[in-house]
Amino acid sequence: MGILEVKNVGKRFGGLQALGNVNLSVAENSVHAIIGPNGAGKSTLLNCLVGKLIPDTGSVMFDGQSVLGRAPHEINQMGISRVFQTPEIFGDLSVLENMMIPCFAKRDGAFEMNAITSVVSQKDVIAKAEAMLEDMNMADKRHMHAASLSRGDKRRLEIGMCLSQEPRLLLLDEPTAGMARADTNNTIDLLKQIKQDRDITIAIIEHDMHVVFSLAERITVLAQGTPLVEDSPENIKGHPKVREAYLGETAH
Amino acid sequence: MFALDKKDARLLLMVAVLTMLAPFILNPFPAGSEMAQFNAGYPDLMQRFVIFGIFAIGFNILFGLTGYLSFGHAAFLGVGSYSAVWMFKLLSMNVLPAIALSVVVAGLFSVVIGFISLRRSGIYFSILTLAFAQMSFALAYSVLTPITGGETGLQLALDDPRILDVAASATGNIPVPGLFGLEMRASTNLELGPWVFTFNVGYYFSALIMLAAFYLAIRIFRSPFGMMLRAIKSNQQRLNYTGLNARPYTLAAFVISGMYAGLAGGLMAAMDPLAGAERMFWTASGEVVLMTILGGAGTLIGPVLGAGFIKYMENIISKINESILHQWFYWLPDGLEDFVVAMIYPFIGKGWHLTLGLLFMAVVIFLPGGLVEGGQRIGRMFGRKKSEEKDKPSGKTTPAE
Amino acid sequence: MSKTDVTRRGLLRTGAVAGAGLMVPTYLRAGGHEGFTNAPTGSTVTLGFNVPQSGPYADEGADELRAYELAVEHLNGGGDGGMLSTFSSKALQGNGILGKKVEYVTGDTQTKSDAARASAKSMIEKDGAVMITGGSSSGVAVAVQALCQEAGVIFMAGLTHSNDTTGKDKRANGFRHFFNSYMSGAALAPVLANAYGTDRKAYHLTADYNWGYTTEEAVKSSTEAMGWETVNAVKTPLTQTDFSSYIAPVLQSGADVLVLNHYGGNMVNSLTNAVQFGLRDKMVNGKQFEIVVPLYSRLMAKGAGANVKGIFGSTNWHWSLQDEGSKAFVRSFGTKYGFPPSQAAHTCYVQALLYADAVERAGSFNPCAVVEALEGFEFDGMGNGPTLYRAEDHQCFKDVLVVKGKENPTSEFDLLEIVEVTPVDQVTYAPDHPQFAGGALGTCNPGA
Amino acid sequence: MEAIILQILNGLDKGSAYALIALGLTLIFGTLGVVNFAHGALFMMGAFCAVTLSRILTLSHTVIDPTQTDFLGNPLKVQVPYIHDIFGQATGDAIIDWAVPLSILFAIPIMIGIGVIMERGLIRHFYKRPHADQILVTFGLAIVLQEVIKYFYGANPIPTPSPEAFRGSFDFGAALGFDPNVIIYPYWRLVYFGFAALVIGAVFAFLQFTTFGMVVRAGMADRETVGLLGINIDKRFTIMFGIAAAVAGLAGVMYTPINSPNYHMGMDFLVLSFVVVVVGGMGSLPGAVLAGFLLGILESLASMSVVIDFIPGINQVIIYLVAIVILLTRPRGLMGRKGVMED
Repeated sequence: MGILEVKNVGKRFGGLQALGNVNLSVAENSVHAIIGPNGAGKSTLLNCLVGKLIPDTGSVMFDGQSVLGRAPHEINQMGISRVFQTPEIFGDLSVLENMMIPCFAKRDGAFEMNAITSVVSQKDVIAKAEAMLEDMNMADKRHMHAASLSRGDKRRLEIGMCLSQEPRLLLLDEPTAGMARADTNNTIDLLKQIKQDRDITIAIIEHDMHVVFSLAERITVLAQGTPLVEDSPENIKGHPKVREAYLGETAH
Repeated sequence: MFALDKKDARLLLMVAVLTMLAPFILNPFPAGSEMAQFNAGYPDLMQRFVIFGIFAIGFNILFGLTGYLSFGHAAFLGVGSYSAVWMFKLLSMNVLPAIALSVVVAGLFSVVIGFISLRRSGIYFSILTLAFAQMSFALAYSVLTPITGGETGLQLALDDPRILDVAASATGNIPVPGLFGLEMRASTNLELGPWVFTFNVGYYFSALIMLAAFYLAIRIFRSPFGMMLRAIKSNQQRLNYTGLNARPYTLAAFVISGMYAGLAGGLMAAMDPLAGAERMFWTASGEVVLMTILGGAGTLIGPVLGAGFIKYMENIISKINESILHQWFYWLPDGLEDFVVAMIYPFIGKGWHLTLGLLFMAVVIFLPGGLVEGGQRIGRMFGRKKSEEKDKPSGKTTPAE
Repeated sequence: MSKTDVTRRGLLRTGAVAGAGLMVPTYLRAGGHEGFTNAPTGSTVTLGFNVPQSGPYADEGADELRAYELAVEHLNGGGDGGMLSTFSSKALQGNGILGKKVEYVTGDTQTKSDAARASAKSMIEKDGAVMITGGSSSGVAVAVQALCQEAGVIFMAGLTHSNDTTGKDKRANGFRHFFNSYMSGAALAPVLANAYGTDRKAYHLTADYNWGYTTEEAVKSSTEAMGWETVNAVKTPLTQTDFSSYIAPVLQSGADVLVLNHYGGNMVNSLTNAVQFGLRDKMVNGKQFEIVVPLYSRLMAKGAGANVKGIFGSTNWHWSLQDEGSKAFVRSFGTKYGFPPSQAAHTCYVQALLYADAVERAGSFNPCAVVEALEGFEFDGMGNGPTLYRAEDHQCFKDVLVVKGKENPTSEFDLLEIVEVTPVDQVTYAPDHPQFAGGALGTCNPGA
Repeated sequence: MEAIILQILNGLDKGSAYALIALGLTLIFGTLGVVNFAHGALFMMGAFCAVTLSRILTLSHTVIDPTQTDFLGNPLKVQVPYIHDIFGQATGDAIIDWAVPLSILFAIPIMIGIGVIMERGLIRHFYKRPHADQILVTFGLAIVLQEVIKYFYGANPIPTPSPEAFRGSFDFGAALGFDPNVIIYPYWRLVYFGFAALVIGAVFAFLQFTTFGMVVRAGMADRETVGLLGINIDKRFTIMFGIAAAVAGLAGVMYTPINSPNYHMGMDFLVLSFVVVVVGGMGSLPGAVLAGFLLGILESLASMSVVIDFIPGINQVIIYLVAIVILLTRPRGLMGRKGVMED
């Protein structure tokens, strides 16, 4: 029984069957990659997991509870954090403030009207945020405007923000898309470090086979909205069906 | 001071000093001199400066922080005024219950309107708020005349019940609003040579309330709640995926700013006990939007400056007429005098709207951050190093003051 | 230098210089020497002219302002003296008021009660105005009148036609020279009965606010008294610009007269729309369909253009009146500005003179003295024949004009022709008439 | 029944004015992403094109008529239009009579010119600025434009009648077999409706069937991609702004006989047209047209006296009420696209 159980999930957009009949099980404390060619339904599946879309059929269970019909912030509160393809951070806020917001969310829940709380009672939150920035090697940038960070730093910040909520499942949507090789390798190292330091499950949707094979312990291949095969990286590499449907096309 | 950091405390202190000394600052010209036309230090205008300052400060809590552009905030101002006048009519001429009721009623209205309107965002939200305000105006002006006084506005009468107070004063007139016997309209003059300075009870009462409102706004801006609101403006998606629900925050901001508007409305009625429906017309809502943007949305002091700027234009420029111009330029040769007057004439008096429109355009073209940015540029010109302050480890980057 | 120049520039300049040394405006509740607000202490006295300068009534406001400037000129002894020579009271000498030179300040009411009060307040608090006058709508008049009552200055209403101004919202410090809804109805009804017969079915379109209500009520009750039947009365929003959906159903209702209880832009649009629908070409119940506009103004007639031809309405005054006062006024106004004055200009001019005269007769600027001098004051020579300022409600009683849109206008000002001058007796009512019920005058308030 | 037919007719006519203004507003918004608060002012400028032309046509010289006197008793000065001297009295009067339709020709180049100058001189600098700045600057411009018009033409409405031939009304009722005089409709309003339909059709056809239109539509959907194709989209957008200004201006020209134009007529329409655009859905041209007609018809139906008697004040608020209901049931208006102006 995995921490995330996807059963018979299907989703149609008008005439297009985006997801056929997806079954997926992500084991606790594993790194699970979902790969597939463009249009295979990876993003749709992800959106079904975080409450942005509601599937037409099937169920999505996280740690024994259904996530369907819950708002994104409620699913997040259950312990699922999401990293976006293009980093979604608070561009108008400073780096430190970016980090403080998830810390507040963790401390106060979905809504707290701490409207005139003084600087003093924020101290624990600031301390936690500062510590996380240290972990991310970003402490020196804490007063920068988040929008002015480099792409790689934005990604680190976003991952850090997700981690400071202490999630049980971290969803990464093509975390290295559009990155230079060096940044990509840094991100891989960061993710490896994270896995090493914490008890956390990571589900990763990725295009880049280098990233997938460096990180993943288990791989699901999605094609035309249905899972083609699920196996360990070693087996996937040599799988004939996968080669045919996916690896052949992308020439990796 | 007051649990504010140094920079904010300095700002608050500066505003406090300016408002307390306003009767001097706004009357720089000797009474009766040619330039006395530009004096703004008379009670009514000073009251308007601070009251519209409160209105704009409140509006900025919603618009400046969350980015939700309400186009119907004047409705709360109007509702506040009506509540206050009704309190004067029914209960007593003491301003405290009247103002309390206006804040409460405006708060209730904003809960309802906010709850519905905040289901949408962007321009759809703006139009929803506009629709509610326009409905309030249209109904108040027409079918609700028994409650609102309609065209002529809701006013006091000699036969009002006023159960805790007298119906008519000793001289047979309608009593005036006051604070435990201290009449809001009471003034004292200080004559220093040719200068005359007026100190008005109502102004100081409003100014103290404005300072409290301003202080509260600073606290809100600097609080975690304020940070959440800025986060909503910045990236609502990320906020949701951080386990936070934006709706209660925006609704809270909406209600707070609605209550500020109600407070402003109540104060307006306390200074001048008549509430007209035009207070709720869309142009009145547009005015507070313009005040905020003109001053600098999202900054603390900007909205107050914007409010002062527009009210000054409305009350001072509109009163300059042709004969005053001739008075100013009488020293020029006759032909030249007429020419100069003819050149300026379209921009003053009945042309004050034209000047206002041109200034809007000029400010937004040349000072994208509003008047506050203008102030900062001047500040930089004089070599004050702002960057130093920005880097101090206060734990926050604050929007420009 | 011509005399006009003296008043416009020279005097004001002198006033200002003198003011710098001597005159310090006394503020509300502050200058207690004379026992009333803004008691003039120097050689000048300041009046506040509060007229719409922006918004839809700006042109009317401009005309009011012209009249006030003319009045100030005449009061200070400039120009040809205008109505000073025809006015039955001879207290005014052309040397200002009580020997003090008249100065004035202007403000913009924007035709909004809030803005009007702000502007009036600044005149009282900043400029030391001892009297406020002007305005072009009842909402503004009522609001400013209440303010003046509180502040302890006199308010001489400009154009305000709603019954409420001297009805439920009357104030001791406020005076209205203009006529009102009731008088319009009372004057119009007999003329209408005469022209269109007593067996008519009327359809009212009414502006959905106080003035509209009182006008509808007045016209309805006086025409019904003549035997007319009211088929329907529909309220239209103030902000309406296209009245087609209100006018289209009129014919279906079986009505044969349409009464437009609209003013200003509303009236221009509704009348234009009604004519566009060809209502006036129709025959209903075997009778020619007719349109009536209870309150006319020349500026509205100008806005509606040819559509006003042959349409009945009432007006306070018209420049074609041939009495000596009107002729004198038209002459000085026309000479100075090149066109004849409007009824708003007339009322404002007269109000300024009446105030000055009352002060002169009372011997004091004290509002209570002025009120006493104006209450029950009978005068003549200001147009409209013998006139009474009634003490009970501060309403002027005088002849009312019934007019009709002229078929062949000779100029853009010659749009209305007088059909009948309704004598004052016919439009007089008891102070406690139901249309004016409620409210109390209170007592005069001198302020400080 | 007849009453309802009548009000639907009325609504179509009102709706065509709303639709025309909303169409121009949406063109500007959809192509340029600019919230143009000066659009109402463009409508007003169009109306004053008609006023100006009729002023030009009636430019007069003065002839003293000693048989009549003016208000001061002097001999009357009669104004004789120059056009009488040129074409003779009958033709001259006919030309003056047709001033409003003639103004269409006059207004098109002027309005396109105003639009292009506005876009090049002001609006283009605001593409990348926040919507709040766009609102402030265009609102400022709207005030300036209307004050300039007020300075030259005064605040009072100026009558601008339709040609003699279009006065009076057509009896639909009689034509359809109802009682006469029951469903009547002014000729000029029929002209207005037809004209609006024509303009709306022309705009759609232009966008649908010309390459220019296709590029603009592509630009509306994705500006960057079109820019990458090497197409100078900015120039086309300038022209679109000119066209939108002309559409607003023509709506104004043809509206003058319905309501005498005044300097603030643009502001009167501004709020309403924004409501129409938003109810239709930001950025959707068909939505704007549909919402225009829908609101026009509902407004007319709500002004029936039976309806007002049933719900007092409904005629005051109907448009806003409908807007609220539609926006709550359809998040992006009737036909709005996702992600447009939602943040």
